[in-house]
Amino acid sequence: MVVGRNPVNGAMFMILSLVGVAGLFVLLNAFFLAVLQILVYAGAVMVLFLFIVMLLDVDVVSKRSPGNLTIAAGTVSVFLLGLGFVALLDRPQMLPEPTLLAPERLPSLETPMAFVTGIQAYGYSLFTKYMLPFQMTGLLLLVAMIGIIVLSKRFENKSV
Amino acid sequence: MTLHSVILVAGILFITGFLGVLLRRNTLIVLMSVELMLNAVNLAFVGFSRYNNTMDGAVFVFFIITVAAAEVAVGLAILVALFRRRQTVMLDTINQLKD
Amino acid sequence: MNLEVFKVFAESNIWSALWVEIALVLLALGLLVLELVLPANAKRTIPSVAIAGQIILLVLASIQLIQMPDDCSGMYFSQMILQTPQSAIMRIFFLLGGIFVSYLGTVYLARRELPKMEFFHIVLVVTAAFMILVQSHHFVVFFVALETLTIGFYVLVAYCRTSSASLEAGLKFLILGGFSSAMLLFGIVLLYGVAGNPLLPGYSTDSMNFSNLATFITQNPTNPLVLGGAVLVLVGMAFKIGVVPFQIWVPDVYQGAPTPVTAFLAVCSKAAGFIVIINLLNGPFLGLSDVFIPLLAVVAGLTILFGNIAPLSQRNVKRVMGLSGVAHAGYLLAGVVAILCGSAIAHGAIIFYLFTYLLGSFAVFAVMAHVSQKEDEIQEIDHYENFAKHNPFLALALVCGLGSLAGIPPLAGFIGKLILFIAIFKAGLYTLLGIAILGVVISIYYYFGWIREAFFHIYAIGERGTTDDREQLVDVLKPTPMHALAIGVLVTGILVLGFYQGGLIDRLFYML
Amino acid sequence: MDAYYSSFIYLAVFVPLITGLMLLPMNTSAVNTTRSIALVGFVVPCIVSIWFAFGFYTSSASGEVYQALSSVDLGLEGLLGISLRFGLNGVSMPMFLLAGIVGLASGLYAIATAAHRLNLYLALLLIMLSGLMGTFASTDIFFFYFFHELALIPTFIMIGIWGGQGRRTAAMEMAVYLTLGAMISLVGLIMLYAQAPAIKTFNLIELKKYFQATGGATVLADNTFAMLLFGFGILVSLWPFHSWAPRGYAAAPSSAAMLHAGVLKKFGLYGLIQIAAPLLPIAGSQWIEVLIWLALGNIVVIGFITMAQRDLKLMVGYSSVMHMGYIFLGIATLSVAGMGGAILLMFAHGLSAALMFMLSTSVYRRTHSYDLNEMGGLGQQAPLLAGFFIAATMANIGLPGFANFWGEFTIFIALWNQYPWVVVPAATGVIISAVYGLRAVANIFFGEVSQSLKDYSKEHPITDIRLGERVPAIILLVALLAVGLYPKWMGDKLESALLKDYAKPQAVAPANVHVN
Amino acid sequence: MDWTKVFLSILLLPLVAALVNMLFLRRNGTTAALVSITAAFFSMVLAMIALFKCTERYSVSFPWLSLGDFQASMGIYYNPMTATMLFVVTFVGFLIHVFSVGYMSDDPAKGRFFTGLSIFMFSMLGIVLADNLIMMFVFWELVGFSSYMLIAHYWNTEEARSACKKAFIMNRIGDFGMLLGIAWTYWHYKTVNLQALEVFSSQPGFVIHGGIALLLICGFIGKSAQFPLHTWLPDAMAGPTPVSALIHAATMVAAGIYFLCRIFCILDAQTLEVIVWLGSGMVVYAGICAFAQTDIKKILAYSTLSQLGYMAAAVGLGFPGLALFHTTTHAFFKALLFLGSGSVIHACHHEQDIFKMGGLFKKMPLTTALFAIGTIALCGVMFTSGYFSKDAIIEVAYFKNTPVFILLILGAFLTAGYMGRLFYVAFLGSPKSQNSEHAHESGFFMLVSLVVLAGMSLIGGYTQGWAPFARQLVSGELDTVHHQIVSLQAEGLFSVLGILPWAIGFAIALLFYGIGAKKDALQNHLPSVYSFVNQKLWFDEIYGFYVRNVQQRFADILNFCDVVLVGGLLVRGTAGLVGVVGMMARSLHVGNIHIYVYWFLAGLIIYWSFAMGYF
Repeated sequence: MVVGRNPVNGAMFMILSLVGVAGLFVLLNAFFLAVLQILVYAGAVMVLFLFIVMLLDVDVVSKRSPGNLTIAAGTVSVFLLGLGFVALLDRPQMLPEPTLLAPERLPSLETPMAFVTGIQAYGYSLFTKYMLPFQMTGLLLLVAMIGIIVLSKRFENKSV
Repeated sequence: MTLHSVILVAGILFITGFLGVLLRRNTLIVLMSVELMLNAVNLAFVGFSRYNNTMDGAVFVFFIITVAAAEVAVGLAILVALFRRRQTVMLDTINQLKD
Repeated sequence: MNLEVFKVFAESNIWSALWVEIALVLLALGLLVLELVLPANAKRTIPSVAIAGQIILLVLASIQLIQMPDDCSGMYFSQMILQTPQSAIMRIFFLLGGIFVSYLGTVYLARRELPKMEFFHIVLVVTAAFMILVQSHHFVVFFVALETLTIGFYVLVAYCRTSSASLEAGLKFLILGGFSSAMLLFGIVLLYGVAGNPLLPGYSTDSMNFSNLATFITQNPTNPLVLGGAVLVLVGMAFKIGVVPFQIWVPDVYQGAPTPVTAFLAVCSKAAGFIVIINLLNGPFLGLSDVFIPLLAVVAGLTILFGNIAPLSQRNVKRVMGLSGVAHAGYLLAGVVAILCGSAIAHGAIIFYLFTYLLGSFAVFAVMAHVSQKEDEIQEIDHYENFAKHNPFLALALVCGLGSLAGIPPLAGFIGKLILFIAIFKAGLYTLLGIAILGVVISIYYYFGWIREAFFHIYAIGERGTTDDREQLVDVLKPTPMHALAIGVLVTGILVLGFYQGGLIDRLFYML
Repeated sequence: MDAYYSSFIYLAVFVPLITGLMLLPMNTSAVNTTRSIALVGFVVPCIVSIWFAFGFYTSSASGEVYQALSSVDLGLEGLLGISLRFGLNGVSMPMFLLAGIVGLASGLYAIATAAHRLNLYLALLLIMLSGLMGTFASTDIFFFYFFHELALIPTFIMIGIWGGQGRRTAAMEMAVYLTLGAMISLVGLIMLYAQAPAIKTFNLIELKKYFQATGGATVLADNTFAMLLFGFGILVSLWPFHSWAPRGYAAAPSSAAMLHAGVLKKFGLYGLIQIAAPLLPIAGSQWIEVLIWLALGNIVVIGFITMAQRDLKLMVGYSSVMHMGYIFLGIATLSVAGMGGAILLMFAHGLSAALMFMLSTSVYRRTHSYDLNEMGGLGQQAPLLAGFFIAATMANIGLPGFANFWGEFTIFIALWNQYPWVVVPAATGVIISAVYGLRAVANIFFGEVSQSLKDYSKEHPITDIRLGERVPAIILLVALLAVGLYPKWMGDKLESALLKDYAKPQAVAPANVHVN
Repeated sequence: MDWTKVFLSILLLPLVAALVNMLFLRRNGTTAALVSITAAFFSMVLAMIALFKCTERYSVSFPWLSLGDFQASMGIYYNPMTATMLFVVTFVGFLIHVFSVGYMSDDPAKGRFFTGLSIFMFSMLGIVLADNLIMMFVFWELVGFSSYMLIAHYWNTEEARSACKKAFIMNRIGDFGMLLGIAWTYWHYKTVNLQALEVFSSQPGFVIHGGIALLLICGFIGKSAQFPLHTWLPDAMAGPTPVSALIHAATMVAAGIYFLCRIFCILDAQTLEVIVWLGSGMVVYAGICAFAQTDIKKILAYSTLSQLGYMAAAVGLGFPGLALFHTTTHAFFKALLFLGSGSVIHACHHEQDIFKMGGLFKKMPLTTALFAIGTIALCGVMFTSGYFSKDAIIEVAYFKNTPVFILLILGAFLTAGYMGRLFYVAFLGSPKSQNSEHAHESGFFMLVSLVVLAGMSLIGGYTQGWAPFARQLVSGELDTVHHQIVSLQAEGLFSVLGILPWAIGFAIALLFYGIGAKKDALQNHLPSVYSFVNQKLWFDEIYGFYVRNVQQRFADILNFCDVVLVGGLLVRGTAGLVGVVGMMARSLHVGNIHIYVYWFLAGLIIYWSFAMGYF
């Protein structure tokens, strides 16, 4: 999606990678998140993207390929970022591999916040420990919604 | 599958997204690239959450997904409004404000 | 399964601790309701309701602050919220900011055919988010609060949807903001991962909590993941406060955004960013001070220089304000370095400076809001020609505001700079202080150039000069009595704080 | 009693400020009300300062004792040891008096002008005056600086609004340059504060005690003195940091120039005498050589430059820069005599510079020109103006009878004891100032009426000096003569105050030996 | 009698008069004149009382300023010198006041004039009474100022405009040296009190410092218009005639001599040598220059220079008393001559060229007679006052220094020559212009003072008649001279020399110029010599060249450097440089998000490298 020219193709590849990530979530026993990933990202967000791509008419999009300078800059950037990233992980003793325990389905009394696979656990934490951020998320969505209304709705010249 | 490999994949995804923002001229794809970066973070969170055996990372992913969706929605709204005025989504041409 | 364990979490959710924030949100929701139920001709009272509500809250919060014992601090919401005197003071700060932004909004919206109630709604929510942000003690709350206000700002910056400049600024802010959020998050995830790793010393199960993180980092200061995570978090915050080299977006966005939003960004967003940076650097990242002190010192110096040199040839006042805001961020960052170097008064100095910055900036932005034309983004210094002659009151506010920003006695900004510079000096950061002084001197040029434009065209007493009696270039909105009151409050605040700092200083320096 | 007295200092400092602020919203057309309010603001500090001076100089107390001490915490006492502290001793009293007198003179001169927006003009002048009174009455080094800035800012604005040719650039240059100087000296003051961590105060009296007890020889002391020296140096137009001064003064409206050149500029010198030198004597002595060279630059280089000026106001501006050199030399002796001479000269120069600036504006009003080569013969139409101008010139070039003489003479004598070779170039200034001063007098007033003046006076009949110009001139001249004729009344308290700060060297044989 | 009060009254009366005139009587010239004259009169009376009654040295001192080790005081030191000079100054001054009433009767600025006269009297009396060098310097400068004001009296003329400036600046140059000398004295001898210096210098082991002496005499050179600062004096004739009389005759230039006498105890041998040569050189130089002058006052001015040379020579030869003696007599006859010339000028409607006068003896016989008395006294004709004083000096030179002796004799000859020329041309013959045609005898006020002065010119030289206290000044030295001459057996020589120079001088002048000549004979017959003499050794030209081409150019260059280098390059250049950097910084904001993202990338890398310690 990064090198392709057509935004529709880009969006398709994007969906592909999102699904891939969802797969990884499954491998990591985070089933609920995998579902969420598919539903929200692939289902909602990417549809929105595609809708907008269509709405804005793909034809307008220029077919120019990136200039040499851009490619060079990109190469250098990749190199540098890769270098930095490798520096993060090049000393394994700094990030030892923990023993992977088989996850429970539901939280236990001793370790309420240990990793579990059950969906209920998300509910429990969201409504107890993460109550405040959860409520704020609602507020965030409200703001986003109002913002989108402000930006998109056709106002008549009468209010306030 | 080791923790390192998960983080490595997340890192690669992150850098890919980074590159997308750096190189692509189409605003839509740039926005997608940002989403990709957020996804990389999500992956890393889940990985750490799983290996560290704590739930918090997984719950955080929930918030990130929400935020990302809201951000995309607002971004697209702005983009559409801007497209109505300028008839373009190319970042190179969105440079009226400068100097 | 036993849900009792989660009761422990639920019991720490003491909502009354966040009464100001909740009240703000309720006020915001109330506005939505009012918009629905009020008849069309009564809707003009909505801004007044918003402002009045905030003023009431301000009074209540001030009473609470005054009655607050010196050593009060408490953790709520599973140790996600840390309330300290600082957060109480910052509540006042953000409420003030919210009030003045609302006031600027009424000025701004008076000339434009834009949705009105939504502006105040978003401002209120964002204000609440600011408050929570500076109280957050956990990366989850931190991130959600940050994103709430960021998304609010995306909307606000692009609020003037009839103007392509506003939309462009919104888009730029959104892309760069999302981009920096991603980096911030990547930093958070690295810290989360490494600090929760059970094989490392000092690990914890709730590794996104700042206290736990601090414990971990002091034990693993050289871990590259810790460093990488901290740097990425710092980068994310550096974008918010606009320090070199993440200052580059500032003028564009400030220029395109509606004037009240520019003020909001410049003052409250920056203040929140700095409080967060202090919270982080003075909390979880304390173990990395050896790394961050030189880094931040260099960054602060560069920021001061850039912020002061770049506006020299700038004619657009909104860009000038943006760039000068970068310079102020530099001074503040130098203060942050002073905190890390162990200066006892630096923390209070920064907050005091923020208050003076608030007063000065809003005074200037208030004048700008009155001057701003249909096309808000092209407000040039030339528009201020003959300004003092036609609008003496606004000109006075302009002088006070700019003078305070420039740090000229007897205005508030001077005292702010003084205390900050003493803190920097006492921390032993002599070079940084030298740069800061140089920056102040350079800044005189553009601040004074603006004043010159506003004042120096108008009179001459016949000593070699001729009377220059030109008309003003632009049509300036005359302040209504309420607007005049607000500007008067700002000017009085600037003057009084320049002479008398009693109450505020006591609160700031003996409670922190 | 002190509380009672000190309340009058507040009166002197804040009455101008309050009246100034009152004038701001005044209606432009209410000229008479404006003038009467402003008059109160100008007269009160002058009366207070004269009354104080009278009480001070007739009292038997030693000059080193601060009188009318008071202190008000404005919020920074606990944090930084900053309070609004006022008090006057033998060193500050002359400056306080100077501020009062020049303030009144410039105020009266301003009241009599027909400036546009007179209320704003007078308001700024009053704020400036308030700053001046505060600067010299402060015994807190922070407020000392604070009031200076309070006085400085209106100067820029006044130059910018009511100034003459090139006012915009001049105001800008002055603003940036002087801010640089002020900031450097602020850092110097902060450094002083930081060197006395045990007492943590900006109180000058406490700091003096502390530094004199500890010797003040820390690692920072050297740099601190340098900061103060160059910071103050810029503010006082020490060569080669002077370039703001002539251009600024040339563009400044007369009253602002009077107050700035006359009084405000003395801030830096006063700071060196009252703060830098007594607190950091050892560091001070290390910088003396530099100071002497630069001060000689002021006298000789600027002296010659003054000679080259063909514009009256530029000439007056440069000459005021030149005379700073003497004062710096007096300070460089670090002795009671040199410092005393410096204070006397500061007092005298304040009055005479103000007079020169005022009168050159009066000349301009009659000739509409500052070009010395175009003028001539004005004395025939305006003999009184000529008389005042000659008196001012004579005061400026140090004629005995005017206070300037005692300042310069004392400085030369004091300097000879330590640096005899310096006196030679320094004293050439006596000739140089005579050359340009008298040339100006000759070109403006003597000789035949010049062609351009003839042409101009055809349309604008030339009148002699009016009451509004005469009264301030007389006030200034009387003050100059009062010290010039009998300097002892001021000198005694000055001496005892300075003896406290500067250890007394071996006394020479008494000058008057009775043999009969 | 409380002498302090007396001396203070002498000093302050003119000051009070000046203040009253300046403040209240600017427009009322006649009253102002009355006030000034009254003050001068009472000063004179008191001075006379002091002269006869106060027969002891008297000193009193008041501290005036004390700052650490700088102590200045004001005081009075009264000794024979003071007594004599007090009398001379007040007496001649008073007469000049009286004369001025007549002379200035039609001047509109009479008030200003009399104010100036009174200030001048005050300053001069201050010098005379001063008991220390600082006080002397104070009044020294004041004298310079008042002469400036008086010379500038006709301030609408171009001559006055430059002359007053020149006088003041020349004096300042002298004062510059004097100032340094005083500072050096202060620290070297630890006192500037004259009496203390006298006491110290008489103590054994006291070494006079030559440098100090040399610096101090600079003041004398400036004030007494000696080489090389003499050029101001002839120019100063631009002032009204009474002023010239006051400055030249009685007081100002004599102040220099008086100063030398007061500090005689700290003048060392080399300095005295310098003074001798300065003085005797001036005697001849000024005498020659006088021949080329046609302006009656300028001739007298040069004559004054020449006479000052005599006095300086006397001091230099070690006889300050004689110098003061000559100063006294010179005051009388030179005042007479100047006032006489003033009377003439007044009569001739301000015509000053002697070649346009002529025949005045018919129109104004009394003035002519009085002028003649002045002339013979100046030339040292037997039994006039000038004879005694001048001859005594020449006698001293005879046994002390032969070359000086020759110069002084030559000077006496030249004096007679130019004075003869003046008298023959201006007073004898027939009128040569309208102005002299209509000349008339002067009024009462002018004549009365002329008469008194003429009397003093005739009898002033008889020291036997002087008050005993004042006579102490000269009697001792006169005796010494007399003894020396007797021991050298040169009385015969001097009875001849007392006549020869002036007789030859008058004769040659008569032969060369003739009676009532219309043209300058020297100019006609020996134009090259005349023009050489007229150039006065090019001093004015050299100074003019220096001022215009050296000093002013230097000043212009410095000004240029200041404006271009310091103000321009250094200050505005820095500002401009910062501005350019600012424009560059401004241009970084290209508006393209991609570029901004690169900034972020760079920032990330920089921060990261910093954190990893790569920097």
